[in-house]
Amino acid sequence: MSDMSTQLETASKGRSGNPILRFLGSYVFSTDHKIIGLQFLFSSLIWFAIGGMLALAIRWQLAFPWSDMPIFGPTLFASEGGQIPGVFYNMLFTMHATIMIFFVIIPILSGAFGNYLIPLMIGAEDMAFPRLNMFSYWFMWPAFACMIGSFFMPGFGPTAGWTSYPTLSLITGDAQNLWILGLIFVGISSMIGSINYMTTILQMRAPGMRMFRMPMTVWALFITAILQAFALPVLTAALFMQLSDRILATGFFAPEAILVNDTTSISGGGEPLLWQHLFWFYSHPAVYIMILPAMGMVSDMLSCFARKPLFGYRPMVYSLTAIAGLGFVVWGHHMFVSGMNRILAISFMVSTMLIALPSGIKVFNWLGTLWGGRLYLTTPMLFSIGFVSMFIIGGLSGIVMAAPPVDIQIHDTYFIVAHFHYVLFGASVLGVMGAIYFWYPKMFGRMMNETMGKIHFVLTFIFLNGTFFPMHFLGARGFPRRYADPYRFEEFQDLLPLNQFITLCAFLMGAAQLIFLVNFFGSLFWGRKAGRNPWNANSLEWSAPSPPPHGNFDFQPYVYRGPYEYSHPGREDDHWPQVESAEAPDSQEIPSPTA
Amino acid sequence: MRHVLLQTSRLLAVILIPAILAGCHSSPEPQFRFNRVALLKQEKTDLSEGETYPADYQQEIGNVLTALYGTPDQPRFPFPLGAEDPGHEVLSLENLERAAGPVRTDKLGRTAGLYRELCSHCHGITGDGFGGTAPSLSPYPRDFRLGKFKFKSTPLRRMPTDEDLDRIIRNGIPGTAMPSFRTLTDEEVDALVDYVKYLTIRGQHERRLIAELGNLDGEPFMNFDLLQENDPQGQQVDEETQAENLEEFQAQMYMVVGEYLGEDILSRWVEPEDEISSVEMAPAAFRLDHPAHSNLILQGKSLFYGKANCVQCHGETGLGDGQTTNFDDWTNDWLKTAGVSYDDPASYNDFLQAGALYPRPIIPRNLRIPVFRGGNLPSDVYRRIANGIEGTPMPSSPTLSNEEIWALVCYVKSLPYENEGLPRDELPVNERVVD
Amino acid sequence: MNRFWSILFFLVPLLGTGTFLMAAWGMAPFQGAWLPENYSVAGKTIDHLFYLLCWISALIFIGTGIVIGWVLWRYDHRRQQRAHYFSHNFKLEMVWTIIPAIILVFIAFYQMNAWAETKMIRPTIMQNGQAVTKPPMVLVMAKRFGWEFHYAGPDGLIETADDDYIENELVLPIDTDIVLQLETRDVIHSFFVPQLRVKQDIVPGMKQFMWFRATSTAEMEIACTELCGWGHYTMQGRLRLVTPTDYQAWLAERRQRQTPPMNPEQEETGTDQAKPE
Amino acid sequence: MDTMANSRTKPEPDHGSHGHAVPLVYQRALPMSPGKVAIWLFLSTEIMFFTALIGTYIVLRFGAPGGTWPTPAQVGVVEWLGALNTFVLICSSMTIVFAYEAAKSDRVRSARSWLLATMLLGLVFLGIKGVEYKSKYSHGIYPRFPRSLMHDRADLYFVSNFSSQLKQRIADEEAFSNQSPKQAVATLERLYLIQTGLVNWTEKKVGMSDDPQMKRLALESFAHQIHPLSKRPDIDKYLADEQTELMQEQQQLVTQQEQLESDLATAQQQLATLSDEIAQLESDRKSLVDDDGNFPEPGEPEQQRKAQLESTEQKAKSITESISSLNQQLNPIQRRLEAHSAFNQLEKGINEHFHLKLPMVIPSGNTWANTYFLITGFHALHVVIGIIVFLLLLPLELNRRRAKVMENVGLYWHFVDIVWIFLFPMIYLF
Repeated sequence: MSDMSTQLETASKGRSGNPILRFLGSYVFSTDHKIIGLQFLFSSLIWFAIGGMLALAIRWQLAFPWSDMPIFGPTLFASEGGQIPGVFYNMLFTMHATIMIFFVIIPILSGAFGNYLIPLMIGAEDMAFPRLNMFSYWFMWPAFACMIGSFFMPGFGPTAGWTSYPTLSLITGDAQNLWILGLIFVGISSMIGSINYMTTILQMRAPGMRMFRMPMTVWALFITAILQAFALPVLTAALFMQLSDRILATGFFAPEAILVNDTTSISGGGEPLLWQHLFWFYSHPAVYIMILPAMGMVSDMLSCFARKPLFGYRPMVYSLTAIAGLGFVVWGHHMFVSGMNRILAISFMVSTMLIALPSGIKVFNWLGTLWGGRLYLTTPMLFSIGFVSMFIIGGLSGIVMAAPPVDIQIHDTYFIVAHFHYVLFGASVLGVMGAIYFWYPKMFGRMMNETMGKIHFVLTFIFLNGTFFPMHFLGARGFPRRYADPYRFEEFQDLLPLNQFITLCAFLMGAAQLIFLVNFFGSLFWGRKAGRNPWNANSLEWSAPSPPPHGNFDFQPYVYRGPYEYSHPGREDDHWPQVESAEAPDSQEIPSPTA
Repeated sequence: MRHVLLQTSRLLAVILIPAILAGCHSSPEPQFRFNRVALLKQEKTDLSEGETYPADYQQEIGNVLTALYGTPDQPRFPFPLGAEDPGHEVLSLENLERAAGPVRTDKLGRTAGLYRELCSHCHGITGDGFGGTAPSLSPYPRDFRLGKFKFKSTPLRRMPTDEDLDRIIRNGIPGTAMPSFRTLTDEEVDALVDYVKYLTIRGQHERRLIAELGNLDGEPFMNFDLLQENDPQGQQVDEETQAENLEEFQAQMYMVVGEYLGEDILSRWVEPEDEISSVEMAPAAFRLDHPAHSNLILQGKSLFYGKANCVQCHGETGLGDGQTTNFDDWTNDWLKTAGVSYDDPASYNDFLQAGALYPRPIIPRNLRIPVFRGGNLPSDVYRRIANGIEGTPMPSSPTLSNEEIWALVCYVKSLPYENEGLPRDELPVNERVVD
Repeated sequence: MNRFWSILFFLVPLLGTGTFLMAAWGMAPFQGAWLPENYSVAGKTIDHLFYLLCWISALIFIGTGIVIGWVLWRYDHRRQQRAHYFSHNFKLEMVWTIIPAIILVFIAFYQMNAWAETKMIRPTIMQNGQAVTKPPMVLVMAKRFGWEFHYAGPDGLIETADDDYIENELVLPIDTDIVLQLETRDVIHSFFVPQLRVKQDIVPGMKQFMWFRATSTAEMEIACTELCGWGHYTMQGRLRLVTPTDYQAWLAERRQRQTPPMNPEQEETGTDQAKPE
Repeated sequence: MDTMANSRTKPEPDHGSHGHAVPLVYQRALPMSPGKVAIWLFLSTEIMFFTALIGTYIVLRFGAPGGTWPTPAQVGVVEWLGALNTFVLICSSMTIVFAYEAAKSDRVRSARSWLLATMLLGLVFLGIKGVEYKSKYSHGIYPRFPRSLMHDRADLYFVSNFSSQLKQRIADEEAFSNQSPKQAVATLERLYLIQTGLVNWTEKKVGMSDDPQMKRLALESFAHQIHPLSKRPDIDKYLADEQTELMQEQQQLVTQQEQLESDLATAQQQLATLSDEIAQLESDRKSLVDDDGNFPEPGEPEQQRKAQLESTEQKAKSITESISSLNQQLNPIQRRLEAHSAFNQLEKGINEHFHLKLPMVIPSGNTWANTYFLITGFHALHVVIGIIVFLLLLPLELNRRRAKVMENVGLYWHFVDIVWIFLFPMIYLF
């Protein structure tokens, strides 16, 4: 921590005497990939808290419908006895999803860890375009402003769901415009970022760092960047069209005339289903954008703490690629009952079944990595194993839903909610948590508290299952999602106690995150000092100082081997850093600096 | 870095701690909203420009109403004549309690707090049509306080029957945001009907009190101080004065409850069933299979364009585009009476501030869509034509004969399915059949 | 401590499968939290598929769970002196690629018939010795926030002047191929009856058809499962499945009501369309 | 091969001094500068962006109802202008290559002039685009809130919207005519004629008629008169038939009217004579005043005449009534006939002939306009961005060192060109 600030202060010394300008230069408008990564990390964690609060509000309403809601009730609806209106509930889940997806998971994975880790792991001093990198963070701020602003628009915010299906999204309040603008800004930010990542990974690897010597994290981030770069423009185009439908009444997504309460709102000649296709063409790959980097980081952590090479490194890379490739042709499985051509549904079903295959291979390879290892169950390791375990559940329920006839019953019910929360929270967020525990010493030069970390893990793990597992049963029963008050339906009334149990677990899970908060900020000051390589890991970043100075490396890194040479039989040490030379580096691979 | 973090955490603490503290106490008990629009309108009629009634007048009306009607959580009803009061036929306290109050989630069969659960989102806790969702709805939710109901079986300016309210709750109003609550039990619907009537009567009474403000001369409607045993100086009042005070109080109460409420408002709510307008016998040609059926439609058509002059509002096309500048009575109530013009939003800004909804013209029904707000049975349509629709420009039609009305019913019901002149397969643009 | 983690992770498949079985058998506290009772012919196939997938999933789930638990138990750093150094095993990888592939292909093909029957092959009737698709019986008009069910009048066709519509109440005969035509007035809605295992989104500008065959009389609720606005949760309809004779009687009664009073005795005060049966 | 070392040595202004002593060396996957890699990647994301837009166009075009899609002529698209634009862009692609080559060989001035030429060609492209947009705008073909001028079908909703917009226009025009009456009168007259002779007539016709074929022809002929899309013999025939029929009817009515008027004249004459006679009789009677000042009772003839007078008055009144009702019948017919003679012969339709900008019918016209403006608009935006980049480059020394930037900009410009080469046939030719 203090190491870092001194480093950075020396780095910026002499440029400007004004301390405010110096501060702005080094922390706010910094072009250093590490500072940008941390900026992404902190803003995502703040949004995580906001998104979590929204989730708890949703759970409150489902457990105690229309009762006095804490915080929101007395501050916003005191005259209604603290009872929220139905439209507010729609805002809650819309914003929960939007925030969690576009402001938490995607930025924390590719923004925070992508920025922080890519140059360090491939032995570069910074990103290929540091200033572009800064812009990619600062393009998030208009998006933040739009999202925050949308809360204050009439109707409390956008209420059309994160999928924003027309024609509903064309007739909801003006907050929707801000929502769309916000996502367009996120899109620009992600596009700039992903081009930067791809260029950096392709062109700025340390000598000897062949593509197949890159850690899985870098591979995953690379493929994520490809996914983003190719899928996001489609969403951006669709968002522009929706915006023009709303503002100019063009009607790309509206059929001839929509009558809402007898008032003609929009004219068109368009296709509501077209939006769904364009949206899911991005948003299904987005699902992989939200999980692949976590997969990569988990692979690294598992291998490191099992003190054992990653099982099947190349198949892991190929399966990542396969997931990404197939990810572009499975979007239709979100639309089995949408009225889409029903023969097309079959092809989407087949491709969805296919995508289960590489996911399965990854799971088996992780198990293979653990098998025969020497396991150190540190907090990051526990989170990683938790990731694998939760990903199995999420993946299996995914297969159930990929069958169109079964999907008829469980589409848009809590089964879906359970499924994607297992993948996004159970897997991605656990992976992110593990990664924070793992790379924290590198980021701040201090270790996080292990005991608190383990308590945090076990509580999160238990309550996460308590929260999301029962949702499978609700879904099988047909309990619809996005209902402010499902108990108006006689057939769902007996599910209230189960929902109250889920809500209890959700609140406890939320409370468990406070431990993480204390641990995170406390360790900044009181954490044990970490050396360069506290985990005895192999990859390049652990050879740099903790925290790394501006420019990352105090030596020219040459890479001699892959990142997973743990417990090599020919070596006493159980790790073998990529930079540690045993013989002279392969001269072919290292271009001369002067050529 | 440390400095930044400390700053940030302080900032977070400043933001979060009040929020958490605010979240820890629960919301205060909700209160009925005062009808400030009516007061403002009264001020504009009674007083000269810029003058207002003193604030304690509003307080006074609030006190009287709370004393008589209780609060949203604990409703009361002032039966002026005690047990024999005809008001008992209008509504029962038992039903009010079932519908009022916060939603009870402890029990599964939530039979209490129905109004708050189902209705107040749109109609508001006060029944003033100003719930949270109201501004985004078109048409606006009904403001009960005027005591006007559109779709009923009684003629204009009569109160609806319980049956009518019951039907609206169960069927909803097609073409509006009013949903159908078909799955409620009979008791629940009864409770809601009574609660709607309670809110209506309370609102009518409130409007009446506001209208009487000009006659007050600073005297309270009901001086509750008269009931005190001590005078304002804290001295015991002698018995004689107490008796006088009591008498005076009773006189005040007689005026407010007996006259304003009992005679002027409540009496109209008793037995509205007696007023139900009859639906006369239909001609035999009304049957679809009758050979003269198409003639009846033709007759309806010529009436539509001719004698009945439906085209004036519903338009030559029947699309409801004849006139688009009228307002309904709920808007006219303040828009017209206070002499404000619609074209100039600045002129009624004070009304909007007081809680009036932005005025929207009332659009005549598009008759080419098979949506009938007051019900689609022939007898429903018959009543709409014969009785008109309360609170809207739709007039009653005393000049039309029974057969003519039936002919119109016949024509209006056939209009949505009338071929507009294009072959059927070409009709709905962009409509693709999936099978 | 490793034992603790080992047991914790082993509990995941154990409790997971356990609760699934409890829910399937309707044991407390999960009574009722499972597939609702099925009332349609196609529903049987769907349920069968669901159970099959659940069983396959459970097997994989337990298998992987056991492996995780065992690994944590056995390969603790205090028991294991040094990790085994191996980075791949071609045969093993082929096995765990090919076997899941076979299972997935099996699943893919196994369900195609069910999909075709529920969503692609519309019931037919014989007309002039030719099989033609059955015309829809009821036009379901979805709107914010409710359902209109337009029944064909005496002419037997929907979308004609003699149509009769009811808000939020659908009555259908059992043991008959029922075809519904779905349309919406404003935004996307979705017609969902859990007990019949039917769901179909209704998109503006499109006509959708849905068909099923109910097996026994019952009363159930219709839900909308595509977000349609602030009152999404209020789109509650009632579906009554009755015997064909009752259905005919009910239809006749509806038609009776559509006919206005033709003589003074028949006249009724107010519309009693609203009265519950 | 010039390596990263090259770009290393150039200090980044934001970097400041580095924490390490040696500049790092890298190995590259591709033999080009990171900038070029990035521009290629950026262009591939752009391809996805335009794929989405073009995909939308394809879906909406081939999903249009009944295969309707406006021909270029119907929406005023001029093929040769598009072809010219294509030529301009291809030329500009060439000039940017010349500029790059010049910069690479350090011919700074030549590079600058080629770049300037490219920029000018870009501006020419935008200019032509602007001319095209303007012609669309002046024809009323553009997305507009809340409803476009274009309707997809000639139906009652079209008539209704037309009517309300016409009313608005008349109100505006009336307000305007108070200021400068002379100019407005002719327009106003025309608008009144459209209102009575076309809109009200069609509304009534469609509302009252029972023959679906008739209704359809009435609606279509109305739309045709406003904005004809192609030659329609059936409509011409319908209009001609209607005209002859109406003329006959008018003739009949006029004869009837004349008859009635002559009747009225007779009646009035009768009335005059009768009242004269009555007056005569009365004065006669009054001359017979007796001593008490009483007149005698009116005699039989006088009473008879008075009754006659009354009945004749009744008759005259009824005749007047029927005349006025006849007038009411006659009036719309006359207006309709006036409209016929005023508007039937217009080749381009009322809208264009009088520059009225009233609603018109172009099947799938809305969707066409939406996609057209969306796609060409985004393409034009890319051209604008390119021109801005050229503007930024122009003041710089375009030497060998800047050739790399020139190359990247050139790649971008080629991409913009290629997109247009896809768009041109898509929009102008097919």
